Amino acid sequence: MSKLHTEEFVVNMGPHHPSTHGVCRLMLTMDGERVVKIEPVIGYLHRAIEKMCENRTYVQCIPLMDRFEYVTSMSADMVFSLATEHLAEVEVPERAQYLRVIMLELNRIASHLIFYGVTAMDIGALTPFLYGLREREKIIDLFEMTCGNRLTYNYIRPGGVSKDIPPEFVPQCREVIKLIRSKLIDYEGLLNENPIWLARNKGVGVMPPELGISYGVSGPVLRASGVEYDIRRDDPYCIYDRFDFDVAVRHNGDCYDRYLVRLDEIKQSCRIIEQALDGLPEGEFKVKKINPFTFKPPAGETYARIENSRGEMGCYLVSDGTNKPFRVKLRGGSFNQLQALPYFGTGGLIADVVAIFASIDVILPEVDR
Amino acid sequence: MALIEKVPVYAEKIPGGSIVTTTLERVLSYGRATSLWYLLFGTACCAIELMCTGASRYDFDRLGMIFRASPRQSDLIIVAGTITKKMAPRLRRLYDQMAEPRYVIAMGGCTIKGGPFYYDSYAVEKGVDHIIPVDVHIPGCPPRPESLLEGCIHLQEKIKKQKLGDWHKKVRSYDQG
Amino acid sequence: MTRDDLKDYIASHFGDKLTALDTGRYDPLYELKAEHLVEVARALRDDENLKFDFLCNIGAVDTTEHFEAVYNLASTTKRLRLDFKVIMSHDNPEIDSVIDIWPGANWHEREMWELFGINIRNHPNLTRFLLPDEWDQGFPMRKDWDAPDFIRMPEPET
Amino acid sequence: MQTQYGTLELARVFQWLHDLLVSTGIPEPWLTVVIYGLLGAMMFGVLAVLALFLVWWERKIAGHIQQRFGPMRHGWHGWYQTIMDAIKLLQKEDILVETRDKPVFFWAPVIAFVAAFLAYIVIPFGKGLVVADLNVGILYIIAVTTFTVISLLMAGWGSNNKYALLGGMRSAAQVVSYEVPMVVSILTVIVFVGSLSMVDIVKAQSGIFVLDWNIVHPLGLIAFVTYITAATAEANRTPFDLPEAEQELVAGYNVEYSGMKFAMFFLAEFVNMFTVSAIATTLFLGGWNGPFLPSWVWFLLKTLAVVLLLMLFRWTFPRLRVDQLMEFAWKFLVPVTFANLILAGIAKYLGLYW
Repeated sequence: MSKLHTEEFVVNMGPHHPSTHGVCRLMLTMDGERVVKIEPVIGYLHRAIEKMCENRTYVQCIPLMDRFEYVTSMSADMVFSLATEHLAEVEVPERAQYLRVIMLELNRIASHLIFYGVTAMDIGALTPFLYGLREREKIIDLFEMTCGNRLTYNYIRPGGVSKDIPPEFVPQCREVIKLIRSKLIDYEGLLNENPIWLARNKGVGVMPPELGISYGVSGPVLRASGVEYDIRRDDPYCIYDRFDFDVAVRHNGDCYDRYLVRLDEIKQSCRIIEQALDGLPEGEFKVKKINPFTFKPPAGETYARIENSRGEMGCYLVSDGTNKPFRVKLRGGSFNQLQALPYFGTGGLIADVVAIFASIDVILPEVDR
Repeated sequence: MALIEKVPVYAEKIPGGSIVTTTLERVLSYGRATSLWYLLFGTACCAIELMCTGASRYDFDRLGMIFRASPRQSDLIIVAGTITKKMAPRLRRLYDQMAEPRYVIAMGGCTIKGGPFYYDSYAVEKGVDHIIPVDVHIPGCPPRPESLLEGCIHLQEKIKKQKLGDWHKKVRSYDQG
Repeated sequence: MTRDDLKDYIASHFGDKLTALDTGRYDPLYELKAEHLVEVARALRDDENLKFDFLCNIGAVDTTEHFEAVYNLASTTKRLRLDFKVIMSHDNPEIDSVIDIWPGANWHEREMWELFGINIRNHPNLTRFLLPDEWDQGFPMRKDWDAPDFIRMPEPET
Repeated sequence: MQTQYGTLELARVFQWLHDLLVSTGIPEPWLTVVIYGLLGAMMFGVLAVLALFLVWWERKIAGHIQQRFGPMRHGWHGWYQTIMDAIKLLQKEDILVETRDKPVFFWAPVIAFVAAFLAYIVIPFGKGLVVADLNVGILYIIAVTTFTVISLLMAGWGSNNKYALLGGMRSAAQVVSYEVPMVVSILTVIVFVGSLSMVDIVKAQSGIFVLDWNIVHPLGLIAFVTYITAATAEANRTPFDLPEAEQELVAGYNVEYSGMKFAMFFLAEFVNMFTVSAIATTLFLGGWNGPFLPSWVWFLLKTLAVVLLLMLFRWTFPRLRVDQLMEFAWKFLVPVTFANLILAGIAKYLGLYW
């Protein structure tokens, strides 16, 4: 009997789907349960942030940056302020640098905790989601204490930070770091050796390093494939060269390693925060002479990039001497990761696609801007 | 028209039937109000706040609201996040798929009038009420979990005061008007 | 290999094609003719001691007289960074695709085509993916673009 | 002829009821109809209330595991939350998709609902509290528990939706392949007890409080573990809840169902869970045997303990993939249960059981 003729059918995952983070539609061409082709359809969250930045002053662009990448919005403000400071050659005071590093690392931990919860929920375990968010609430309290808002902080601005930290921030921050370190042991106990978790994640969605680099994938996804490339150490911005931390690297590039790399990164971030808290100097937290309306960086262009929890986040800024940026081009880590997904995500079942999509931790505002 | 709808029509005819309809109405609307199953639908920053409200500190489940994945089984859609012009027809289709006594909470500035994306954005739908009838608007960008819970309680009060068959007129009038 | 050796290395090896633009910034910025793009890009990636294998970003800029496509490169092994730009005419901007050198450029170029109208030669799949499918109001990111329902922010009267 | 029951035994109530009905003098053929009709109605009432309680209990347990409260606002600790859910589901519009397969779509929830109640005819709730003490009790249960898979397949096919179809296929494969280890682990108990009737099985386990239960015997323990694993797969609960895996198939086979049809599926799932635990108690945990409390209280306590175990599974384990599910069933569970059965046979032959 000739080979049974099977017909492929297309299943739409999204744009409304419990496991897509936000609104991303994956058109899966399936042969029975096996996924043959993935075709991401994006654009459902394209809010034209770059066009809006062209009609706002530099300081007015910061709230837009918060909405550009809302899970780690501190890093979005940071990359725009870094680009503006490159152009205007503004020297940020020491205390502001330290505060920025503390806030960036706290935000990275919060983002990885959300990753931990959502990956577990996508693979079926609903409880780690609640545990992850419980720890994140402690970090949100720290942010709320300094910048007043839970999600869009508007804290890091060109020339420094918006407000100084209240006196009780440092002891409570040490408290939170101690709590996170102790809770990490529970998290690892819950999932790391869980046979079902291993069965669902080990050897699934392996991304070869060359494919990653050629597609511009960066961050934990690339480091899980064995490429030791971390912008905080290779191209240090701010004062990251003063802290000693090691880059979390794993070598077989599957979903399980991407999960482990992020847990290691939480530990490294705790180390950095502690060193920053010890070395926090006194002094100014903001350059006084930047007045939001008359701040005119000289004409020119620059590309600033930082290590976000989802890879390299870049901002290409062109200014023509007026108080409004002439052109802003933003680059998020998820943009390239989603572009590379069809090349290492196929071949498995529909459950694998969900596991791989959760492991690369894509969020949609970075992709659609 | 669910079959429970027809009961008050007959009950009115028998003498003293109106007592039955009012108590039945109160029980039915109380039932609708206390168990609002919301649809897992979040587009942007407000979705993260929706997740935090569902988590352990500010718990939705205390109000009897659990999330359902399929629009068929959910009777409340919390539009959390910016609705762009490309997403608008999808939101309308999702709303049409929900079973009849359905309610909408527009969460966040973007769903009320475009929020921070009102000026200079060519791709954002300025306000969700162009697409679907909205019951409760929650301002804030993103609104705090407490204000989201307050909005839900507000919606529950509104449902408790609803007469039977009210929600028919609302949707019909919206589509013609 | 620090920044200044990078400058001399580029000057010595790619002197004729990559002309340095003095912008007073510490990151070197170069200008490149459109026809040399693919050949120089391949050389930059395969050169032994440069190894620019990571394409960070392709940004399109619409200065009202001409279009610019700015390529930001980085090397994962050599800790180097390089940016160069290609100038195109304003009426019908056209550029070669660098997909076979850096496959990651696929979506960046597609976005450039969709939002700026810069035609990308031999790009495998130039279709719309950010704007709604029935979008017919031209290329929104251009400076001279306008639309009926496009509300601009009023100037603050300071 | 009347066996005497203890003071608090419910069976006395049923005896009194039986005598009352007989004394009314309804002619013979109609008397059994009335009696069994009344018993059916009572059984349906008890189980519906139990299902509502289980739904509420699951949400409270899930809440406390996840460091939150679960329903609180509606009644003390939200006790009438599920009743309100039922009232709301009554009012939901019944969406009938045009392209559905009309009879299949309609009958799927009905079969699911009926199948969930069929197994309770033979399950002894307490001393004398069994509807019909068939001497082929276990065989009847094994036959009946596979009914639910027909309803899942019909729901999957009837709603003409890709996700539902995938959910239906998965559930058919899963329940069929977990039927084998479940039956074989039940057989090991039959080998020990020697009779198929449920009442005899429970009687065989009466004696010293715990030591006489089947679970205490090493082979009985293995049979209990394999039975519980296969049973979670039968009841479609995590880690085997692939048919309605929210993340992958949106809502699996009940994607297209809304209002009362969905409520039927929802209640059927919880009644299934109770059935599976009730069978586990009668087979392994000594049914209604227990020192001081009346027999039906012991039965309820043990069954709710097993239900609690199933609920804890749901809120801790991630979900298996379809091929891993099949592999686990055929490559691991089936050989283990057959080996266990052979050992039980040898142990019985050598008299190594108590």
